Amino acid sequence: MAFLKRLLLGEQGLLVIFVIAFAAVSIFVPSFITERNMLGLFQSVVTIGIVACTMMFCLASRDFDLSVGSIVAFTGMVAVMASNASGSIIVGLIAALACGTFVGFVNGVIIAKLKINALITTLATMQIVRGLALISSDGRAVGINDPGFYQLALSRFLGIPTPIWIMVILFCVFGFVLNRSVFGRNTLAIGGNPEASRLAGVNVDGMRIWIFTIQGLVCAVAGILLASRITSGQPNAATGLELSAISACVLGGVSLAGGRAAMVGVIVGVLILGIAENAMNLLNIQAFYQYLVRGLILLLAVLLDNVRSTGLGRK
Amino acid sequence: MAFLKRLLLGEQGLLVIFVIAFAAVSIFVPSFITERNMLGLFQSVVTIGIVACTMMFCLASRDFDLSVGSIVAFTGMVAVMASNASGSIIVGLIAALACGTFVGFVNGVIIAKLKINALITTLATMQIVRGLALISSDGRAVGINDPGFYQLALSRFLGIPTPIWIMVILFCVFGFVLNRSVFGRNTLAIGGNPEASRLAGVNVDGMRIWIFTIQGLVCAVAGILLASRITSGQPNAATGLELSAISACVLGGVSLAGGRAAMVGVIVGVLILGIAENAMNLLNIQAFYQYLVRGLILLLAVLLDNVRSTGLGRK
Amino acid sequence: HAADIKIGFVVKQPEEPWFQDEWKFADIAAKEKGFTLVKIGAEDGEKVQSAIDNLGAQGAQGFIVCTPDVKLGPGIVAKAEANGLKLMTVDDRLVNADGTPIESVPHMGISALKIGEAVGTAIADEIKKRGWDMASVGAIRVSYDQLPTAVDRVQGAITSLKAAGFPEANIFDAPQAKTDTEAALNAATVVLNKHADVKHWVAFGLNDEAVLGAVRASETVGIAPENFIGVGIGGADSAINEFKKPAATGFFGTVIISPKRHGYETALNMYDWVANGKEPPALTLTSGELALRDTYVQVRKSLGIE
Amino acid sequence: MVAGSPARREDMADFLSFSHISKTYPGVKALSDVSFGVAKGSVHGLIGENGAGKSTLIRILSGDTAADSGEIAIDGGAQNFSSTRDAFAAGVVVVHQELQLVPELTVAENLRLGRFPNRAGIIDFRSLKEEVNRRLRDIGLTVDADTKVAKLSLGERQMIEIAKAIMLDARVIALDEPTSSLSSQESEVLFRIIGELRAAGKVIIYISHRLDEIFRLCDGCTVLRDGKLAAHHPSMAEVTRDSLVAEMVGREISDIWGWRGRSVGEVRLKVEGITGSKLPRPIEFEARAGEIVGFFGLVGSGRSELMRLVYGADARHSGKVMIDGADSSGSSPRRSIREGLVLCSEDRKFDGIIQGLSVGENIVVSARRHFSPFGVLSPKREADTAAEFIKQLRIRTPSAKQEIVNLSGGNQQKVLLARWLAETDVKVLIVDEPTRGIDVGAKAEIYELLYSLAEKGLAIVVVSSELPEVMGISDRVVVMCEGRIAARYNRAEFNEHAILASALPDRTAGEPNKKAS
Ligand SMILES: Nc1ncnc2c1ncn2[C@@H]1O[C@H](COP(=O)(O)OP(=O)(O)OP(=O)(O)O)[C@@H](O)[C@H]1O
Ligand SMILES: Nc1ncnc2c1ncn2[C@@H]1O[C@H](COP(=O)(O)OP(=O)(O)OP(=O)(O)O)[C@@H](O)[C@H]1O
Ligand SMILES: [Mg+2]
Ligand SMILES: [Mg+2]
Repeated sequence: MAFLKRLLLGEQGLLVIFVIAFAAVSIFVPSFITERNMLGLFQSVVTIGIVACTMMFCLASRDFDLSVGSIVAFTGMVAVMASNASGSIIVGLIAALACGTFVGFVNGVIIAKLKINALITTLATMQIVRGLALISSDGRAVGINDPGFYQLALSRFLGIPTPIWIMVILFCVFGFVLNRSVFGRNTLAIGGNPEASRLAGVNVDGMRIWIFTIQGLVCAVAGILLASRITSGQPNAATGLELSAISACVLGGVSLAGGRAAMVGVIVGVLILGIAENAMNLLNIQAFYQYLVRGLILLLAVLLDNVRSTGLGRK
Repeated sequence: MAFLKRLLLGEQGLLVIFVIAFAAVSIFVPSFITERNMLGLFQSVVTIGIVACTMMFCLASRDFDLSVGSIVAFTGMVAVMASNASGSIIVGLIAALACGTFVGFVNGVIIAKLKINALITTLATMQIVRGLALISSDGRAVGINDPGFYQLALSRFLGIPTPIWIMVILFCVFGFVLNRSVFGRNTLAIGGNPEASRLAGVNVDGMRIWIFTIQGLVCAVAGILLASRITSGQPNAATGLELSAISACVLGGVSLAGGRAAMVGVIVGVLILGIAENAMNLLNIQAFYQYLVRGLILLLAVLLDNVRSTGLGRK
Repeated sequence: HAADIKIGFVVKQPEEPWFQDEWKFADIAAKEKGFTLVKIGAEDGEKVQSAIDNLGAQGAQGFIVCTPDVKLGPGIVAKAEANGLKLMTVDDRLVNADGTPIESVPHMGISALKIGEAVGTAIADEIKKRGWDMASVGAIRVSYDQLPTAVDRVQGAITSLKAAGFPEANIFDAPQAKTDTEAALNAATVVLNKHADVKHWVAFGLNDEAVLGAVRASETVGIAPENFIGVGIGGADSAINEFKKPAATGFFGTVIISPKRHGYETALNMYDWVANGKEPPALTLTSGELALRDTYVQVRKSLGIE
Repeated sequence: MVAGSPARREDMADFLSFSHISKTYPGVKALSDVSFGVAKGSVHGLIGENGAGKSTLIRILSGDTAADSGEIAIDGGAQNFSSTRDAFAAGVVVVHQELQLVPELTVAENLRLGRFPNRAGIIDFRSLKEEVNRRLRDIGLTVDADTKVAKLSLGERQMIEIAKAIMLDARVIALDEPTSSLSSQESEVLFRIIGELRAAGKVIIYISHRLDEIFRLCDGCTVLRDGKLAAHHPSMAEVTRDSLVAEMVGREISDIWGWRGRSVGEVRLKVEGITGSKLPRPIEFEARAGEIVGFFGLVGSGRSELMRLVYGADARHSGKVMIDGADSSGSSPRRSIREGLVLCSEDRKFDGIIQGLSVGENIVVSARRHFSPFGVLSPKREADTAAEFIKQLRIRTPSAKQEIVNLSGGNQQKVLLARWLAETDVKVLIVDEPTRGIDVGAKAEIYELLYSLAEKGLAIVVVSSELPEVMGISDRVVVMCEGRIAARYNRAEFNEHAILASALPDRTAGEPNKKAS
């Protein structure tokens, strides 16, 4: 009993709760724990998982990014269109990464240097970038000429599709950066107290610009993979991604008041959202009831984590 | 020159900038400043204007409400369905107001008492309430049997449609509450320094519950008016309303960090959004470019206000 | 005096290629006749109301609307009257509170149920042609029940599939969280994995993008194109891109609905009504046409697209 | 001067009594079995080392936190406060150690927050303003009731906080280090008010690390040590300064300043003609290797502003800062740190501690760049550094992983000092109110630390509002008044009256050309 309590309330409590929930779903939802379904599940969370990595940094530094969905759609379009125009996939990829990075950089500069509220700035760029995606394609999906592009998403390594590998690598990289690098710790410091961090020699403006720029770059990676998976650039893709990514982060214990974040938490958050969706479809829950269930799961997950932290005396 | 500077940088600077922008639009956009268009413009901002009133309180107390759009849709459905079922419009209205208030109350209790993050809580109730709206109507719009219901929106007083009157009344009421009442000042205090407010004996939990409850009630008013205007209850109505209402508030100088709010600012914010939309349609700007323009206007408006505050040495 | 004539064209989803095309063809009519066309996107009931006010304020004489919801009927009719605007509907027909169509408003459209039936028939025919055993074929219903049109379309497909002897128990629901390809892909993947033993699959849904998602899902789980029949609705670029791919995919065909008549003819009719007082026919129904990999070029030509 | 004679003691029963109060936080026993009583109409001192549990006791009294066990009784009746509202209702108000004001509201609104004069929920602004202006005049504060608190200086805010407490008609008033950000002048005002309150029969609990204040004000005092009651003195007659110190820290401290002579070297910091938005008049000063320069002045005299300009925390309008003869760009704190100039700022809550991070993180936040090759941390070095300073400064924390907000005020201050002591290659160290809220024992250690740093050749600038401290530890004193330097004194010329006189703005004597306006 005491052991159980220690386990649940300990550092890794969220993980333990998650493992229990996962086991429950595996038992009660038929054909959930098959290899095919697991691969499908992981593939379905690739976009949100990748974007959540950098969203975590953004939230931890007390900022907000609503433009991620638009950037994903836009860079997907750019990848496809530049590949088609140049005949080279590499050129397409570079163009997409460059565009994503640029949009992120602009976000960062406006927020850090012009001191405009991040919510409004990214709400504005969200619209502008979506507009660009629509304008550049005249609102239509753009097909990929070179079938080699599909291979990005279809190719496998050790039986696991490349997008999943990329997501896992990004999880590791950003987990390392958060916990083991000056950049990561400074991000948390900025979130905790921006003014004190500045006086302690942290380049707050520079950090914020970097965070948004990397966010843009990572969104471009997600955009490219998405375009490859759906074999076309679609200007309407990834709407609402921002709220999903933020939810995943908050579920994973990232504080919106800044200063608190953990990669394991975010991964768990991403998986909770993915599993909920997956299990509901496996259980054939009617679309309208899925809204209810999704809402309840969100509440329940945060509530559980809350009970845990309170028991821990953290708050 | 000095006079101009004083005017622009003064307390009412936002208003002055707005008046100048308004004059410019009146001159350059044909048939903008006609009585019909003005009435149309005001009617088009009724929903967001009404919701922004209480959203202002919510943001000023350092909270967040994403569920407003769903509540508006849901209460609209309830008003129509209860009217149809009971044959009495009054019963329908009361049912809708009760439902809205209840949802808001639940939001408030979860946030204040269970200490769950407002963003996640309202994201969850946003889904749950939208799900309820869809389930209760099987995803289809519900028509109004009694044509008397339309009169809520069509009737006029002194030549001005009732919904506009209601919006204006709510502006006055909430402006007064914010500046002149204990409730309003306590709201700002909670946002400005929750800890200090608690220690000063402000009932912080109670205040938060009240704020969300009133938000729910006011959303119900907006939902009823909307249902009456569009002569049916629509489960998909008012999606994205939360972001528009928050934008309007932030444009109007409400600080997302809490503690700062002004009714005049919010009204100006609401009008800026409405006028932008209206003028773009009058100018026949293509749909995709409207995204760009909308984004740029948002940025520009906040930037201007920022330059103003900096010039004022406020920040 | 054509230059004085101003006609509005209000659509529910301005980002959708379908409505872009309608607008494009309406623009051609405007250019031919020399009137002004005002294009407004209105995603919900509230936006429609303000769009109509806006048109009234601009001094338009009439407008064509594809409403976000047919139940908005009485409101739109009243608003149009209040602004003194002539009203025609396209694609979706307005209904009264009790659900009966508002006959007084001229309409040009295509029944969602009918398009769906065309999809179902096309799939059933192809199943027979490929010699599959209906009882062992799985069907993916990519659904988006929040949208009434989507419900009607897939309902139509199911009706004609069942009529052709397709067992209802083999139809599996894949609810999209949003109407884009990725959401359909994720939902369809779950269905395919849940029924890993089924060899032959068919898929239908709200539009081309939804069916595309199912096709992509079949590819990721390794179902060969010859074992998959997906039939979409729309026939815009998403589908054409699929047909242009060097090798055939599971995206078998699409029911093309022509935005040309819907855009061009309605605009012309409205112009005639305003300029010459010639009232348009109360109801015009157009039809969709099935296009396959080999035939889509001719079909598009015959429908006047391109 | 305290008004009136020591309180009459007609009622010898304790008006306010604590019995067997215990409180445990995870890893910390903040209070264990504390019992004592205070009589009506008296001022009672509460003293002890940093982290001894003084603030915790006061928080329990105010209903902010609940004790694990034990009981508080007022006027014989047991009280069980579950919120600060209950405490108000029972006539208890507390001025907390950390300022509890809402910056966006006006002075008047802050003063009556939670208790606005209203009719049916509508605030009566006229009477609010009248009442507040009258009260402010009473306590000698010249701020307008309609000013936003955000615009006030720290000292002014502290006075507002005190005013907030005395505006309530309380029976028990507890003041937690009220003078820590007040100048001596303002402190006088406070002492006068406390005298009046005592005469009116209130019970006042007074927490301070300044023992002279305790002796001057208090009728009795209680010493806490490690959460336990170390001594209780109903009357001050029997205690001496040294005995109190011994009770607090468990050893004798004979000379708290312990100043010792040093050889002074080359000029390390030279500031020339510096101006900024709040300091329009150019200012120059310098500090040499091995020298400790004290900056004294009244609240709002501009010392903190000046140091922020030197550090690059605020934008300079003009002027130069030279470090070891080289022009320092001073464009940002980051650059200054790299050039060997560091500033430990005065407002620990606003721009000092980084909330949400641990004690260890707060210590190494700046210094870690020295042992993070390619931006990759070395957790061991960080842990070692943190442990070293926790030990050296005797920071009371269960572990380096404890969140900084859970530390007592004085211990937070020590963490901030540790942050800058951990920096290597420092040439100039500026500390703004370094001993604010720090206990006597720790103060002596910090002074000792400053001397040893100076002996290593650092130039040290100490800003302080405590005149004895400035005179006790500085080699040279610079006095600021109304945004300019009013006077400079060498250690040989130190004279309390002269220094105070030059800090006062409108003095007629000693200065021939009296400053206009
Ligand atoms: N919320 C908390 N969580 C954990 N520990 C706490 C908390 N609050 C106080 N403590 C611990 O309780 C002890 C007593 O703290 P307290 O603030 O009462 O000290 P203090 O006597 O006021 O010291 P100072 O003179 O530095 O203000 C300290 O060790 C502190 O770290
Ligand atoms: N946030 C602020 N906004 C406006 N004025 C301020 C602010 N902070 C300080 N001031 C003003 O700037 C002047 C200089 O204040 P500063 O804090 O530098 O003085 P100081 O000598 O360090 O005194 P203190 O002991 O209060 O820190 C004062 O007149 C003060 O009122
Ligand atoms: Mg304390
Ligand atoms: Mg100072």
